Amino acid sequence: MSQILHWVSDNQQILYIVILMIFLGVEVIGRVPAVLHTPLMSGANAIHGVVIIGAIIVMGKADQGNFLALGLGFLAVILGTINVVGGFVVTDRMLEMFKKKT
Amino acid sequence: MSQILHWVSDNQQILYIVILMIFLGVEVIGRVPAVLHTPLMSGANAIHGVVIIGAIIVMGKADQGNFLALGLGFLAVILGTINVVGGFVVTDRMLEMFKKKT
Amino acid sequence: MGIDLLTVFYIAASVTFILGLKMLSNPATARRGNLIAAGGMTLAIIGTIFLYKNEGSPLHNLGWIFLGIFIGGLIGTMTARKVKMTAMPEMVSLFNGMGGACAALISLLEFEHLFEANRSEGLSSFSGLVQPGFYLTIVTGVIIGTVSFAGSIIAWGKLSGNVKDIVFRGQHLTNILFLALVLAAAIYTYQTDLDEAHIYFFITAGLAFFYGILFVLPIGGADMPVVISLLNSFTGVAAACGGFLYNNKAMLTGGILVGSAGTLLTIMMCKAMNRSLLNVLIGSFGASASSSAENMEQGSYKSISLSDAAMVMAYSQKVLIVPGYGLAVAQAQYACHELEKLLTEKGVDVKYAIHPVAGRMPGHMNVLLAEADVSYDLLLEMEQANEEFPATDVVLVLGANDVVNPAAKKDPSSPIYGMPILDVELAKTCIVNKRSMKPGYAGIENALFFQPRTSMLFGDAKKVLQNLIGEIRVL
Amino acid sequence: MGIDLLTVFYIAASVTFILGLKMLSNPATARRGNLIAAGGMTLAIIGTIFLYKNEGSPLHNLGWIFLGIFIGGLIGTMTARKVKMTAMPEMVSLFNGMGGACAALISLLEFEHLFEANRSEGLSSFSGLVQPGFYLTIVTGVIIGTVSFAGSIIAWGKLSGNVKDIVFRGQHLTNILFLALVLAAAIYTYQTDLDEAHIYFFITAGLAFFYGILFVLPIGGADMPVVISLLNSFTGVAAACGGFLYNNKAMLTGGILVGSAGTLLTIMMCKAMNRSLLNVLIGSFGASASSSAENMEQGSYKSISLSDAAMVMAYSQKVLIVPGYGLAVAQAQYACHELEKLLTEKGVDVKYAIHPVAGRMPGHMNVLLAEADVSYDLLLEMEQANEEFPATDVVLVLGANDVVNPAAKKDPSSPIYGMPILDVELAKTCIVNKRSMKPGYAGIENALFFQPRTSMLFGDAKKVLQNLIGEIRVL
Ligand SMILES: NC(=O)c1ccc[n+]([C@@H]2O[C@H](COP(=O)([O-])OP(=O)(O)OC[C@H]3O[C@@H](n4cnc5c(N)ncnc54)[C@H](OP(=O)(O)O)[C@@H]3O)[C@@H](O)[C@H]2O)c1
Ligand SMILES: NC(=O)c1ccc[n+]([C@@H]2O[C@H](COP(=O)([O-])OP(=O)(O)OC[C@H]3O[C@@H](n4cnc5c(N)ncnc54)[C@H](OP(=O)(O)O)[C@@H]3O)[C@@H](O)[C@H]2O)c1
Repeated sequence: MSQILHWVSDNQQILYIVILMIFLGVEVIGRVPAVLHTPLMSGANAIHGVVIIGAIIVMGKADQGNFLALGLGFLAVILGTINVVGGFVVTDRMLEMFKKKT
Repeated sequence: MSQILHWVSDNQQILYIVILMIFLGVEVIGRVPAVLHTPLMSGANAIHGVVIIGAIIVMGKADQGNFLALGLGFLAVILGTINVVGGFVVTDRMLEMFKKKT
Repeated sequence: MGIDLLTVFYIAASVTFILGLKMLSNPATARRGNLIAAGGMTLAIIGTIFLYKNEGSPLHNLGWIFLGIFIGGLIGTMTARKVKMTAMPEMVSLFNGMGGACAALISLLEFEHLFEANRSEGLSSFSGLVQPGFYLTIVTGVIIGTVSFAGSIIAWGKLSGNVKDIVFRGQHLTNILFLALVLAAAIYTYQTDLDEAHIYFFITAGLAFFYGILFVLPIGGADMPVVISLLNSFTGVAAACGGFLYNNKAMLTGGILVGSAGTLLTIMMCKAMNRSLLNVLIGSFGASASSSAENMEQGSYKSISLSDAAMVMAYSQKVLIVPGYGLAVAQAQYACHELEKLLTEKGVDVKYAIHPVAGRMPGHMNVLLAEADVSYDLLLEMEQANEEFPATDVVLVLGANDVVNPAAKKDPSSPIYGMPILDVELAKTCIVNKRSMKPGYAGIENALFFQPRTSMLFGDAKKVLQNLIGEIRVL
Repeated sequence: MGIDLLTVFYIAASVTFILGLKMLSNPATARRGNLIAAGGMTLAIIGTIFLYKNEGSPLHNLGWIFLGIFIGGLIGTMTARKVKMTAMPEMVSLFNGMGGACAALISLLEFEHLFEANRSEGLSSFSGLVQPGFYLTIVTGVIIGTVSFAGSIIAWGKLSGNVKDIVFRGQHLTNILFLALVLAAAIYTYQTDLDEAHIYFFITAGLAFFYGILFVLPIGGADMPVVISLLNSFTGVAAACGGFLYNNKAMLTGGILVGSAGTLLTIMMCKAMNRSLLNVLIGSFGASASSSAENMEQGSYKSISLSDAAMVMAYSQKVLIVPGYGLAVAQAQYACHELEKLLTEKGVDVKYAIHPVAGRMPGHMNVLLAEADVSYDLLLEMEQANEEFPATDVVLVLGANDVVNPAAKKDPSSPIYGMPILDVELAKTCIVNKRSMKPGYAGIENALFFQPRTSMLFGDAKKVLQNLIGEIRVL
C-alpha cells in the first residue's frame, strides 16, 4: 500500500496528465452527431498512429548488427506510417463527401 | 530564446497540466444554460478558494517570533476560509432555489 | 508515507473540482456538483494541515490555523446564510475579493521570505538569488490578487449602492497608464538594490490596488455580474500562481480551472446580453444608447385602469406573467405570488415566462420567485414561453422592458438587436406595468408599449400588484 | 537546445490532437480538424527524426527510417485513396490493426533490450533489474497491441466477407479463460528464470493474438463498426504505453486521448442503435431476436406494379427517398441519383431522408449518396425529415427496414424500442422496395409493410430503380 502511494507521489505529474487527458477525451467529443461517428473514429485512429514515434526511436537506436531490432523496427515504422498516413487520408476523403457542394 | 526553450523543456509536465486544464475549463462548462450562470460563477468562486492551502502552508511554516508572517498568515487563513466556506454555502443556497419542489 | 497520501488527496481534490464544475453546468446535477467540489476541498484542506511537510517537518502553529479556519468558517457561513437572495452577486463579489486578498497575502509573505534569504546571504539585489520565473510567479500573484481584491470591493459597493459610477474624460488612457506603472514597478523591484526593492514591491502592490479600483469604476453598475465573473477568473489565476510557488497541484489545477472556465463564463454572460466583453469593460453602452432613446419619436399609447386590468385577468383562461428588473427593485415577488395564487383559485391558468437575462444577474428571476416560494413547475423557459404566447389571453409584464422589446428582432440598428426576446406580442392582450415611459437598462425606446394590443398600467410594481389583488378579491 | 525544441514540438502536437478531435466532432470544422491533427503529427514525426537524442547521441539508421516511412506512406495513401467509400470501415480496421501491430513490435523490441541488459548483468530473473511498473508498461503494450491487431484483422475479414461468424456453446467462457491465461503468462514471465522468461514472453504475445481472434469471432458482422471503434481505443492505450516507455508526452497524450474518446464513441455508437456495449460484445442480439420474428403473425400486405409506382411518383408533388442498407448492398446509389434527377426534371420535389444509423456504419448513407454525387442540400436529417413527411405525397423506401419500423415507437417489448425512427407513416403513400418480406438487421417483423398506405415493390434495389427510370421516361 505504502509502495503504491509512493509510486503515485513520484509520478503525480504524469498521473495528472493521464487523468486530465481522459476527461478531455470524453468532453471533447461529447457533442458529436451520429453522422460523424465514422469519420471521427477514423480521425482518432490516425491520431493513435503517433505510436510511429516509438517505432522511429526503436529503429534509430538499434545497433547496426542487431538484425532482429533492425528488421522488426523497420516493419514497425512501415506499419505505423500506414496507420498515420492512411488514417488521415481516408478521414479526409470521407469528410470531403460530407461537405456541402456549392 | 534557447533559455526559454530550456525552461519549457524543464517544466513540460507542469505546462501540460496547465494547458490541459485550460482546455478542460472551457470544455466542461461549454453547455451551461444561462439560468445557471450565477450559481456556476459562485461555485467556481468557491473552488479558487483552494488558495487557502497556500495560506495554511505559509502560516504553518512561520517562525514563532515572526509576527508579520503570523499576523498576515492568520489573516490570509481567515480570508481564504471565508472564500471557500461562504462560496460553497451561498452556491448551495442558490441552487436550492432552482430545485424543483415536489 | 504521509506526504504521498497527501498527493493522492490532492489528485482526488482536482478531480472533484473538474467533476463539480461539470455538474454545476447542468440543472439536474448542479447541487450535487457543488457538494462534491466542497468535499474535495475539505479533503485537500485537512490533508494539508495534517500531512504537509515543510523541509521534512510537519506544519506548526496548528492552533492559530484552526482558529483562523474557525473564524473564517463562521463568518462565511453566517453571511452566506443571512444574505438576501437578490443580494447574491454582491456576496459572491465579496467572497471573491477575500480569495484575491488571500492570494496576494501569500505572495507577499513569500516575498518577505525571499527578501530575508537574500539579505542573510549578503546579496545586493534579487536577481542574484531568485530565478526570474519564481519572482514572476510571486509578483503576478500579488498583482492579480490585489486587483481582484480591490475590484471586487468596488463591484460590491456598486451593487449595494455605496459606490456611484464615476466617469471622466480620458479615463481609459489613465487606466492603461496605471497598468503600465504597475508593470514598471514590478520589473524595477527585481533589478534594483535589495533594500529599495523591498519598498518598491509594496509600491507595486499599492499601484495594483489603485488599478483594481480604477478598472471597475467606469463600468456601469448593472454590468457588475460580468465584472465579478471576470474578477473571479482573475482570482483563479492568482490561486494558480500560489500553486506554482509551492509546486502544489491542487492549487494549480483548481486555479487554472477557474481561470479558464471563468473567462469563458464571462464571455457567455456577455453573449446572453448580446454584447461583447470589450463593450462591457469600456462601459460605454448605457451612455451612448440612452441619448439615442431621446431621439426616438414617441408614439401614442393607452393606459388601463386597475379595475379593468383586474377584470380582464380574472375572466381570462390563461395568463402569463413576465417578471423583469422592476419586480426585483420593487421587491414585489411576494405580491406577485399572491396574485398568481388568487387567479389560480379563480380557475385561471397562470404561469411565469422567464427570460434568462431578465433582471441584473443571470437567473435573477428564478431566484427572486423561488424566494417567494413560487413553484418551479410554473416557470417557463424562454423557448417554451414563446410557444405558449399565441394561446395566451393576457400577458402581464411586471417591470420588464428590454427582454420584451421587439426591436431586438426587427431593428438591426438597435444595440440589443439579435438578443432573443420573449414574444409577448403574440398574445391576445398585453398589460405592461412600470412606473413611467422611461427606458430600461439598454436605454432604448420600446415599440411594444405603443402597440394596439398593449395597455400600460403605471405605478410601482408592488403597489400595483397589491391593488390588483384587492380589486380581484371584490370582483 | 534541439531536445528542448522537440519538447515544444510535442506540446504543439498534443494540442493539435485535442483541437483536431474537437473539430472533428462538428460538421462545420471536421475537415479542418483532421488537417490540423495531421499537421501536428507531421511536426512530431519530423521533430523526432532530427532532434531526438538517445543518451546524448542523435538517432541513426536514418536511411532505413526514411525508407520505412516512404513505403508506409505510399501504401497508406494508395489504399486510402483507392478504397471504395462503402468499404471505409474495413479500411479503418486494417489501419487500426497496423497501429496495434506497431505498438506491439515496439514493446517487443524493448523487451529484447531488457532481456539482453539483464543477461549481460548476469541476473537470473527479470525482477532483478526491471521495476514492476516498467515491465507492466511493456507487457501491457504487447498484449493490447496484439489483441488490437488480431481483432482488427478479423473485423476486416468479417466486413469484407472473408470471415464468417463463428458461434459455439461455451464461447464466452472459453474467451474469459483465454484472457486469464494471457495474464498468467505475463505474470509468470516476470518472475521466472531469465531464459524461460524469454520464451514465456512470446507465449504471452501468442496467447494475446489468439485472444484477439476469439474476442471478435462471435460478434455479428453488422456490429463490426462498434468493434472497430473499441479496438481503436485499445490501440490508443497501447500507444500510450509506448509513451510511458519512452517518457514521450506526445505518444502518451495522443494515446490516452484516443483511448478515452474512442471508448465514449463506442458507447455512443451503441446508443444510436439503442443497444448496450455488452449486448454488442456478447453478440446475442441478432440470434435471439430473429427467432422472435418467426413467432410474429404475418398480416396481409399489398404489392404495387412497376408502372403504377412510376406513375404515382411522376405525378406527385413531393417525394422523399429513404435509403437503407439494401441500397448499399445493391450498389444502387447511382441509379437512385438518376431517378432523383429524372423526377426533378419532371417538376417533382425530391429529397432524401437520412437516418443516422441506416446502413452498417454511422453516416453510411451520406457517404454512399455522396459517392454518386447527390447534392448535400437534398439530404434531410432525421428531425427535418420527420417534419416534412406529413406534407409528402410519396415516400420511397429503398432497402431500409429497421430505421422505418414503427415498433421502435409503439412496442415496448421490441428490441429496437426507443430508437428514433423515420416516421414514414405520416406521408400520404409509402412504397417499400426490398427483395422479400424478410426482416432486416434487428431480425424483427415490420408492421409498416402491412399498413393500408404502404405498398411493396419487390426486387433488387438496383434493378427496380433502373426499371422505374425506364418506365418514367416513357410516360
Ligand atoms: N440578467 C443579467 O445577467 C443582466 C446583467 C446585466 C445587464 N442585464 C440587462 O438588463 C436588462 C434586463 O431586462 P429587464 O426587462 O428585466 O429590465 P429593464 O430592461 O432594465 O427594464 C426594467 C424596467 O422596470 C421598470 N421599473 C423599475 N422600477 C420599477 C418599479 N419599482 N415598479 C415597476 N417597474 C419598475 C423600469 O421602468 P420605469 O423606470 O418606467 O419604472 C424599467 O423600464 C437587459 O437589457 C439585460 O441585458 C442583464
Ligand atoms: N449504421 C450503423 O452504424 C449500424 C451499425 C450496425 C448495425 N446497424 C443497424 O443496422 C440497421 C440499419 O437499418 P436499415 O433500415 O438501413 O437496414 P436493415 O434494417 O438491415 O434492412 C435492410 C433491408 O434491405 C433489404 N435488402 C437487402 N438487400 C437488398 C437489395 N439488394 N435490394 C433491395 N433491398 C435489399 C433487406 O430486405 P430483403 O432481404 O427482403 O431484401 C433488409 O430488410 C439498424 O437496425 C441499425 O441499428 C447500424
